[in-house]
Amino acid sequence: MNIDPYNAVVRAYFDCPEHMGDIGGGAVAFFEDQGMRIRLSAKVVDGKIKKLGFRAWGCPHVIAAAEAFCRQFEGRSVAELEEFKTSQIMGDLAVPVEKTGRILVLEDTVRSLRAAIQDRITNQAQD
Amino acid sequence: MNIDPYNAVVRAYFDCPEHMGDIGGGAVAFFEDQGMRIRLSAKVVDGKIKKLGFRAWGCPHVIAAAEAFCRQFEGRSVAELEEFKTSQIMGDLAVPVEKTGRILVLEDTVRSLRAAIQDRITNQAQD
Amino acid sequence: MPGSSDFVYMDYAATTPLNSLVAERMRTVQNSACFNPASNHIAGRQSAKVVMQAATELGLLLNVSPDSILWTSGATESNNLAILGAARQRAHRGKHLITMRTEHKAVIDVFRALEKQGFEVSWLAPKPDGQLPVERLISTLRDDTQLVSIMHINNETGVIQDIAALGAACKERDVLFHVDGAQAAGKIPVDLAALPVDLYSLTAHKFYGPKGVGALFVANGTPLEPLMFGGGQQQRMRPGTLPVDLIAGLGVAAAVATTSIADDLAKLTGLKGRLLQGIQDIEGLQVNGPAKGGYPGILNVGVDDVDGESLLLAMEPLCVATGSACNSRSQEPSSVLRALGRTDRQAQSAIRFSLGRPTTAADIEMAISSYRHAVRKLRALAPERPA
Amino acid sequence: MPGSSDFVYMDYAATTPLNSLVAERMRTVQNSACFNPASNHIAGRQSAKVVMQAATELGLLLNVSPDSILWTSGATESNNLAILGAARQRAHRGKHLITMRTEHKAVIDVFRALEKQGFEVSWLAPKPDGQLPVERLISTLRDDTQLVSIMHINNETGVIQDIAALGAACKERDVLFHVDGAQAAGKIPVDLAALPVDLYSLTAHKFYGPKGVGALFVANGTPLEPLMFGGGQQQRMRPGTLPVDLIAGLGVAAAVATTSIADDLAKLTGLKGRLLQGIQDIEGLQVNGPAKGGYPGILNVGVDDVDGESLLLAMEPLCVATGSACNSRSQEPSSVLRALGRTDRQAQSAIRFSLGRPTTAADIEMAISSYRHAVRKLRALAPERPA
Ligand SMILES: Cc1ncc(COP(=O)(O)O)c(C=O)c1O
Ligand SMILES: Cc1ncc(COP(=O)(O)O)c(C=O)c1O
Repeated sequence: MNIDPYNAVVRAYFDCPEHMGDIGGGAVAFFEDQGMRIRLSAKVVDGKIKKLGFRAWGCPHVIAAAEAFCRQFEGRSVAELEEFKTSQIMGDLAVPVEKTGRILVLEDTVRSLRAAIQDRITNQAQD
Repeated sequence: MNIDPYNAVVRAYFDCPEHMGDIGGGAVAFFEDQGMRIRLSAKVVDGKIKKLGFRAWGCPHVIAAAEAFCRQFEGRSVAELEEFKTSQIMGDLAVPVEKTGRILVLEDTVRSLRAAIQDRITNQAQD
Repeated sequence: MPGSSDFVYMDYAATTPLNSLVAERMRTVQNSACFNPASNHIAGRQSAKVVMQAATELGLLLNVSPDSILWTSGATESNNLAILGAARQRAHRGKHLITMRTEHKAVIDVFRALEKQGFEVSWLAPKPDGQLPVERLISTLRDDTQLVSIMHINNETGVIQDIAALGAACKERDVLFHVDGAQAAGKIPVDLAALPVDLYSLTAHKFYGPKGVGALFVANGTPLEPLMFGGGQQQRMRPGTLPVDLIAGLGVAAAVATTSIADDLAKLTGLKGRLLQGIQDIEGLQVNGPAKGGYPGILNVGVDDVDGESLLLAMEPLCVATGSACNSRSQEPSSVLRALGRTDRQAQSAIRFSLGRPTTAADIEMAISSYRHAVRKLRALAPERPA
Repeated sequence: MPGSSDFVYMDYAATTPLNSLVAERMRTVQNSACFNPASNHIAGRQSAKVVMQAATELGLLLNVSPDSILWTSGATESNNLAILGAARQRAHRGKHLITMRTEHKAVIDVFRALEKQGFEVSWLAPKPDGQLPVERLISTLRDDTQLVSIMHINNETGVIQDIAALGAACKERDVLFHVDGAQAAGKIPVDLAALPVDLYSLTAHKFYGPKGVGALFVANGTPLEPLMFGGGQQQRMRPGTLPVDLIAGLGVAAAVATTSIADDLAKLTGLKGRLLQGIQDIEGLQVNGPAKGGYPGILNVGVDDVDGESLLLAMEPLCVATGSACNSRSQEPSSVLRALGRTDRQAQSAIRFSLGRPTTAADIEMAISSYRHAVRKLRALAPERPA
């Protein structure tokens, strides 16, 4: 019997999702799958992620995972986004295996965010 | 659920079987059936049952039934023995139906006692 | 109520705390007469008396003879014994069975098991308010129908079925009628002398009795194949040492219910009214279940664009249920709400508030603000779909 | 002990009173954490923790993982689930089953039911002392044998079977081995990590835990067909709301047993010795069961020329059992004693004294004089057969 389905990290992130919101004018990615919806937005300056924001529709693990992603990558370089894997978040949040699919929606959204950032950089370069 | 299998009469007769014993020199009847054994003995004077005694091997209802018989017929006439039926004792002792067969052993023993008394009277008349 | 310092409990349809008279009686029995009632000695007979008294008390609640009551471990067992027992016992006569899609798992899964064993089951759908029209039953009855099982009060929505009419339809065709009364017994008046019901399941812990004990009412010795075999207890229908103290507790819970059902219902009606009033202006709120009528201890609501699991967490420390209370940890959307025509997403947002005898007006106000806050929070979190 | 003013209780093999720590823990749980452990809210999780703790406590008693424990309503259900469940699950592999003639009704009647359903059962006879020689089992095992069920301690005679040897014989042939441990768990050391046992049944009320709860140890997820269907509780093997307080009580009873079995056995050995010594000079006295060894909480004796039912009444207010305690009201001579070679009449005179933790030396003296008096009285009543 799995007594508490949410560990302390999930509870903290769910209670206070500090990165909830949209970063105006930044790169935006949206993904919907398995009944989950995630939107990520980022402000990038000189190859560095200055700010990350998220919105999410889903279970507490999905919401906490999005918040965890934002906390992890704010301040890091865009290049580092390549390294993003859900495995660490799955571990930190003790996500039950049957929810793996849902957390992978976050991976898809992050990939899509990377592409959006790349797009903007390319576009800006073309400006 | 039949809570107490023994009513107050059964308990009283089983606890104090006043007629337990053998009446020396009287008419005697013994019957064995269904794993029950009953012996009745009687002292008869002038067609009247002066004394009755019993011994019994069996469940509490059988023992109490034998005692009940003795109490009922002591002091009555031999002729009245003809009237003996277990039905009244079955009722007085609230004997469960599944024990009917056992109580009928008493009926058989009483019949045999009547015969024994008759025998003795005939024999005595012939003396 | 117990534990109230840590949380506010509003899941009385899942289980209820012990009534204090029930707890007291159980303690008395444990200290004096908790032996084997099948034993032929003084201690056993004292225990047998306790069991008989409980049967009398339950008999009064349901208006049936104490002899028609079988003790079980709960409604799950009662349902299994009634349904498997009747179906197997009558299998040679015919293999058609009827039940509803909105039944509890402890009925649905039994019929599923019977389907695998060669029985044919008709799964009736209710109207969107949860009610089963008697005509749907009548038109489904066949010559080879052996058993109909319909629940009295639905555990998720509180809808109350018309047991009198449904039972009458069964009687006309000489079909056995089983009712899962787990949510009704001790909570609304149930007169089994007046209702055409052959088998009626109940469980003590839904009406302030102990967990681990239930009963099955069996009319006129309706023959059933036992689920279990063993000692001669309970006419071989359900062997095992009787849990005398639990049975005594069930009896007292029944006795308390007999005198308090009317007051309970009046109070719950008021509380449910206030709860609904306090949240009904929330945009997109849907009431799952009957708009009017229904059991006042249950209010099931959904809202658009909110995930039920997150809603539950956001409402802590309020204890309510999503989906079926009996298995709230499964993430599947409630099959009951799906059968009422809700989409998966709507069903997934459903929250069941269930109120009980200890529920206070303050609990209701707390629930209202907690629900409003949680919906607001989750909606704020949710992304719009991109245009 | 409870109720001692009215009677002297010496029927601990039938059922035991609650240990005071057990009662206390149950009360605490009832007042704080007696909700539905399957519910995903604070109250539910508090209850789930209680259940896990109990599983840990029972796991320690039996030296098994808490995950291998299924909660049931008692040993009758555990036996039924194990035997019906394993036989039905493995029916396609073969239909031969083995058990003993001296099993409890909750095993015998299950195998009888399986015989009616097309299984073939070999009914092994013990030696006159009640022991089953392992060779008898080995020579009965066949290629199509699926399940062997042998009880650990016999409830009527106290004989202890050699579970290690019997289990090893089963393992060699890859046959499932079920043990009815209702009279052993909590009463003698049982190390299921060391014993080659697949399924082990127990019930709390035989070792000072509550009635209405038991357990089935299931090794390595041995597949079983469930007896009942319903919610997803307990991996679908046994649905129904868990009786959290009863389970907690079972846990504490297990914890108490873990520390007190050695003392219990030492004390019982002394008391049983004195009891036997006090009656063994009665003419025609037979000890039913092993002359030496065996569980010291049980002494079963018969005498010639005395009816068991009358003996029981003559000994009131001493509470002892005739025949099988689980169904003492039936008048049939014990099939267990018949299997040990006793005649009907001998079996019918059998009395089982069963001693427990609360039994005192004074109780034993009372039992001795009560038995002597009753035998004397009934022998005086019995007629000689005419010459
Ligand atoms: C309608 C209904 N039927 C059956 C049950 C099963 O009851 P129990 O868990 O006591 O066996 C429940 C509750 O769990 C219920 O609500
Ligand atoms: C050996 C044995 N097995 C099974 C049982 C059945 O236990 P319960 O009545 O608790 O189901 C008992 C006692 O009644 C027993 O002595």
